[in-house]
Amino acid sequence: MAASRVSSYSLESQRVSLARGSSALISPEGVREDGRSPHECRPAFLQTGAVNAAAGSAYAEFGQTKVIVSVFGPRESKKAQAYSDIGRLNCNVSFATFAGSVRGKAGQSTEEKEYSQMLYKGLEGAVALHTFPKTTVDVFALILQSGGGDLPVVLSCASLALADAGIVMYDLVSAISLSRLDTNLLLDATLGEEINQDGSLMLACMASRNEVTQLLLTGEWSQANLSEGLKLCLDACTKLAGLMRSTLKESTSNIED
Amino acid sequence: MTEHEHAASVGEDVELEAFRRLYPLEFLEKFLKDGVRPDGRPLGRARSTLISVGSLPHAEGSAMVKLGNTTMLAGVKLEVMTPSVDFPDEGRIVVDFQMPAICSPHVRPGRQSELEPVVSEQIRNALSSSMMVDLRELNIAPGKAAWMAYLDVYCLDSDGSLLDAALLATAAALADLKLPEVAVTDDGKVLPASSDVQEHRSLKNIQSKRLKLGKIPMALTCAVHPKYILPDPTAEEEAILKTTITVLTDFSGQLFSLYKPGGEVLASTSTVQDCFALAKYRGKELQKIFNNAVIDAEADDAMVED
Amino acid sequence: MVVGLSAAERRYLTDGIAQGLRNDGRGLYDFRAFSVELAIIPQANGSARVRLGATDVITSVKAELGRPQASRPSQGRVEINIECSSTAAPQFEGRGGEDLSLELSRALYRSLLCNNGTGPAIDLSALTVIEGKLCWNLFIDGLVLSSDGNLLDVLAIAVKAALSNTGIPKVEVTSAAAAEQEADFEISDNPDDFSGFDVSHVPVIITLTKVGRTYIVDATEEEESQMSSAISIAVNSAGHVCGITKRGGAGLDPSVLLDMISVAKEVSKSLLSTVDAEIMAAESRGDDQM
Amino acid sequence: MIELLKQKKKRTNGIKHCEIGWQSKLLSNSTYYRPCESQVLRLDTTIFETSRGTRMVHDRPDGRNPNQLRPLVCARGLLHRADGSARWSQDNTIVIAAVYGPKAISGRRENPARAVLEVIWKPKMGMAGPSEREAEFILKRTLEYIVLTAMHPNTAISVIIQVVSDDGGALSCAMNAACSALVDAGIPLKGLIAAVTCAVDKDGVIYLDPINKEEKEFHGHACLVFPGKPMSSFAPAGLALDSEPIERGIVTSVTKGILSAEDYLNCLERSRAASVKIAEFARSSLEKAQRGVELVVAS
Amino acid sequence: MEDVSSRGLHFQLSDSQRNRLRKSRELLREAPGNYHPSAFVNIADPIHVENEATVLKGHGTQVLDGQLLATLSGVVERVDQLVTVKPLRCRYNAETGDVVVGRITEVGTKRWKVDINFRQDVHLMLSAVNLPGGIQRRRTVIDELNMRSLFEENDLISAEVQSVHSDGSVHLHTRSLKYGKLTNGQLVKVPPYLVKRLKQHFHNLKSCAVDMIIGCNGYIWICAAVDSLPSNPEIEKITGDSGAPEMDSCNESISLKVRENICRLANSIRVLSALGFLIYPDTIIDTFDASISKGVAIKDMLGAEFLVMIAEREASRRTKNNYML
Repeated sequence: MAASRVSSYSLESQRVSLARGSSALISPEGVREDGRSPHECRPAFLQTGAVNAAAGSAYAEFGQTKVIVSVFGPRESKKAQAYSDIGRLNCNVSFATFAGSVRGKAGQSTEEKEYSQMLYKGLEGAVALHTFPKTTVDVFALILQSGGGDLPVVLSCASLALADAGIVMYDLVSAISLSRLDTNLLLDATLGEEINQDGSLMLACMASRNEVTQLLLTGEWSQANLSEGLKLCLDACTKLAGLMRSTLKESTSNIED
Repeated sequence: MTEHEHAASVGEDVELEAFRRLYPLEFLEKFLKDGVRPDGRPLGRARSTLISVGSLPHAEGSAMVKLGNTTMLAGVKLEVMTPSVDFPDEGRIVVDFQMPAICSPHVRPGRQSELEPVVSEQIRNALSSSMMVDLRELNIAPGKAAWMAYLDVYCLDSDGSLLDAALLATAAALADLKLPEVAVTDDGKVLPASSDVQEHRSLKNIQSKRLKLGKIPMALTCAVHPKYILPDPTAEEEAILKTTITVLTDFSGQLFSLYKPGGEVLASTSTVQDCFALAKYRGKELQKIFNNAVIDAEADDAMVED
Repeated sequence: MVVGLSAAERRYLTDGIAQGLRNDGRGLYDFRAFSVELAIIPQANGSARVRLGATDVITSVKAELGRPQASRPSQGRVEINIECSSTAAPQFEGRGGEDLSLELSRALYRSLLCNNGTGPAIDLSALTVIEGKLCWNLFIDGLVLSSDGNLLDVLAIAVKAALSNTGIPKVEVTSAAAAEQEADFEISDNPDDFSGFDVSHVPVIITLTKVGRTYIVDATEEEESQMSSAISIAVNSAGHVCGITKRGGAGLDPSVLLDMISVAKEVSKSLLSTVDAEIMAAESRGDDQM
Repeated sequence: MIELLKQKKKRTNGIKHCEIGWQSKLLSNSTYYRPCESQVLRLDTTIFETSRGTRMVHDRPDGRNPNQLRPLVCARGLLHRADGSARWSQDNTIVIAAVYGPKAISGRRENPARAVLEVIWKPKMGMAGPSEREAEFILKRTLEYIVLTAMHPNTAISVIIQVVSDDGGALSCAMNAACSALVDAGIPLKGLIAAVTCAVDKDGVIYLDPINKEEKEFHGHACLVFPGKPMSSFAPAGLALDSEPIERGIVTSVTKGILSAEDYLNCLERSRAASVKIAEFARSSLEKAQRGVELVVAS
Repeated sequence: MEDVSSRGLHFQLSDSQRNRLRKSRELLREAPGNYHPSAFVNIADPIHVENEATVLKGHGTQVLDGQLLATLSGVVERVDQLVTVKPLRCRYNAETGDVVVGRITEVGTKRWKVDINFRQDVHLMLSAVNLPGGIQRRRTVIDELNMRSLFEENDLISAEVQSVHSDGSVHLHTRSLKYGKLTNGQLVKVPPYLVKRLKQHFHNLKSCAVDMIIGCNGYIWICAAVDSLPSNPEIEKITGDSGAPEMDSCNESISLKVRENICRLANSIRVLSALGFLIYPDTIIDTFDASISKGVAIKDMLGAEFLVMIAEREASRRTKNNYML
């Protein structure tokens, strides 16, 4: 069949429409495109037990970002590893082909690999690996729809799924991202804001232990902006952790009913 | 409950679970003898079925189907292609069934599940034999441009009867698919309708539209036991009985295809006929659910347009 | 990189760090001595080799003409790709080094260019030749020849050195073409017709590795094997933080984090001046040879 | 049956020491099926009775009547390296199947209760795509029906299917080839299978063993697999009450295109009859081969 | 001349440093005790012998078309009729009786596998170690199960080569109280050809309160002196408490002063190895003393200036000896 793709029509149009000046994304009164104030998070919806076949799972929706995470195990490790008396955490993140504005390709992209690494690093410190020696816990995430702040949503959702699977953890990991547009700090940025940002900050922490498990910063930051950004993220993480806690509580009370 | 009784019931639970694991077939047969299935439904009934369309704003058409625990999410992404010389006024639909690692403990990331190509092929067959979509509907400018629809069905939760759920999601996503309004130049370049018209003199606008659908295919998988036929089996039932027959029909019960890939139990003619009958009954049931879901979505559409 | 240390060695090493004396005699915030060589790959537009202890990396910069992305018509593109050679460690053979390579490439990219490719470190608009039509794309490739810890910091120095060594040929546009057509151009083949690259904004990366309760700068592979967590902080000459990447599992108290950032800023001052001095020295050596 | 097969395995091992070139072996083990009068359900007229009444029958490109199979050839033991192999051809559709195993496997796939079957389908040219993957799945599930996997726990049996040329009905040809190859490898089976493909035109006329052109032209076609010989072990005792001859139930059914329920049931009936012929042929070719072995051993 | 680069270290020299180093190297080359340049052969170089037929063709030689050729790059050595080529750089070649420092790589049934920088990992049999308590008895199944409590993966041990077998496998033993698990110190690796076999490989540097084991395999262990620590193996021997010195719990007792000494010694060895000087206790202590007398900070010992200084020092020492002769 001689069918060949001429152009990806949606690609050009979407990208061009997203690249705008920072002025378009935040009004002088400090209102963002979607009506939020700069330090306001997107409406979040969390739910555990989204996938029945998994040992534990969670679904998270932060604005337009939608993510499912399944946890399997602890189960026998895939390949023979060197002698080790702690368990292994195996993380994998993938995008659905329709997650973005342009159709993705099957097969693991570098972005998926990087996200998988980041997910691992964010969770590693929170999971009590010594409680499942010689076995593996698999954490698999599927991003159904990418709408900005994908990684932090995956991280929070994954820690919920781990809790749902009954994996021993020191604390829940909550994560949030922040975009800097000029000197404006926009908490929990959308995709449009992320594309135009001058700097970004992603923070994952164990809120009740007051420990940062993952931190990612890009762009040039002054000390003042940096301190403020960190504080904003920490506060937001604490709030998010509260929401995650109540989600877990609800799910257990549902079972009792 | 006293503590003692509680302990006893826990003991029973453990025993039951052990029986279920050690003698799965006997466990199942005990239920079937009483005319119920382990999840509590009567022998001949399918699980509750939910269809919702338009759940993915990035996709031009999308649908989510829940069949008991089995969950499917289908999304259609459109791209512009040059039609083949043989069929200058036809577009293409490329169907792919995906089982990401999240859906089942048996799937590993990076390794294709055995079922992925099987279900993909069956959906493709069903689409082509039912002629649900006339590919000429995807035409933009004959010989120059046509829509290529990438239809990806993701299994989000795998609990048996994957083909049934996946085919339903495929059909619903195609029913939800809305071809966007575009403008076409003389040489077949396709531009978003909103783009600057002054620059290109010979622009022809093509209105946004939904596809006209022909017969809508559906599938009913039946797990076969020498004595019983279990429509819409769960993953556990599929694993225990090891034999399934999938009947592909349209909603009116008109048969397209009968699919039985091996298995431990032979299918006699009467078994086959029983499966046909079950599929016919199921077709009526599904038609209602399908129409409600799709019509609801279209009504929403109309409201937005008003 | 698996460094097998016995329990006693681990204890000795961490105790030493707690006492402020590391196994090679360094204090907590001392960098190992490093050397820079420039222009070691003649066919690249710029290249450098940096050796720090037994860590040995090569970076090269290649510039190619291309079309700018539709979303950013007035900017060139930069790609960074690091490869871990199996000469560095046997476990890098085949696909073994892929994870580390990706981690290093992405960490460098983020420090230099933010994550959407509009970095403060490299002036991307300076790469434009004709807006919307022609620009230079930079391909920065790094090769880890041998590894004894602190790869990211060394790679950052090597990238900075290679960029300072990079010359971009002058392009002469012969016909100012209309909107729709391709532009005609000529690349000057006069070897003196190069424009250099401003690297003053390119940051250095300081990785603070936390071993026990203390954190150290420029950890060797042995020391890295004992880390509980590590933070790589990119700091530019203005003293601004340009990127942070955390590695290692254990959590960090936010106040410790802020402490680490200020230590990194302090260390970066001396490191930046040493790097500049080493690059200058390497340049002068190169000139002598010519 | 199983004992017989085991004996055969021993004997084949014996024959390998006799250094018979594979060409001569090919001849000695090949059985040709010539569609003579006695073996084909031939109808005298081109008028075909269907349940919808009397219909005209299309002329078939190769001059066969609708109920006629193509000539079958089966050769076994033609690959030296494989534990068992068979070449099955239906005129221009030729498939070679090779069987390796039971051999040791390790890791996740290992099953302590039974042998693991794996099927690899190699198309005539190019890479295996999703339709080949599907064929592998169908073949695997079908062969699992006959292979007594419980006899070799913790092992793997791999079946490799190489399509040499495909002029319609490659799937059923591969089924037959794989079955013969399993016999050749001396793997314990609970019985044989026979696969038939048939096509249906718009009027409901059924054509056995269609060639490629017919598969494309006709309304729909089905590949049906039946157990090779009525055997009591196939029929669970509970179903003996059923009026139908249950032992001829379907092992596998794969259809393409549109088949109405009525067409499908007609196909079923027609292929069931044809499968008896194929099973007879397979069995006779097996027996002939066995006699050949006996001769060699005797001399 | 190139910069000096050796395993684990790279020294970038300034022009003047480079000249100084070159000069001292030339001096060293002419110093006595060195091989005559003609003694060096490269691979496939002919080796001159008086009578082809009578010589015994040893390691590193081959006969091709009636000519004796070298198969290694190195120095020709003749002992009576035997002609061998001794390679300049090679892996450690184990010989019975060598004192080595090794790292456990694997705990198997009835034996440990040990890395001693040899061609292959060598074996330490359970029957070749001292059991806790020091009693001589048959090894039981219980002992087999408790092997990891004696030595586990990555542990460093000192041991002696018990036997070298014809198939290339090597067995160690630790059946003496001086051998066993190593604690309270650090390991420095040097090329094994820089270490010569001596009468004594265990050294107690009293002035620094440091013990040093120079393994013939190029692994050198420097640790806080055992006698400065509370558990003395001599006492244990009498009481029969524990055969193998168990010192895990004693790490904290290392004072900063001792740690500095260990570091300084380790860096002395690193410098010597970078220069390709033979490593004897004398040369190590000499370098150690030099660094103190010149007031060089420990971390600066790995700098180019100190390296050149040590090279010059060695050159002048050897030439002085020459005059004295």
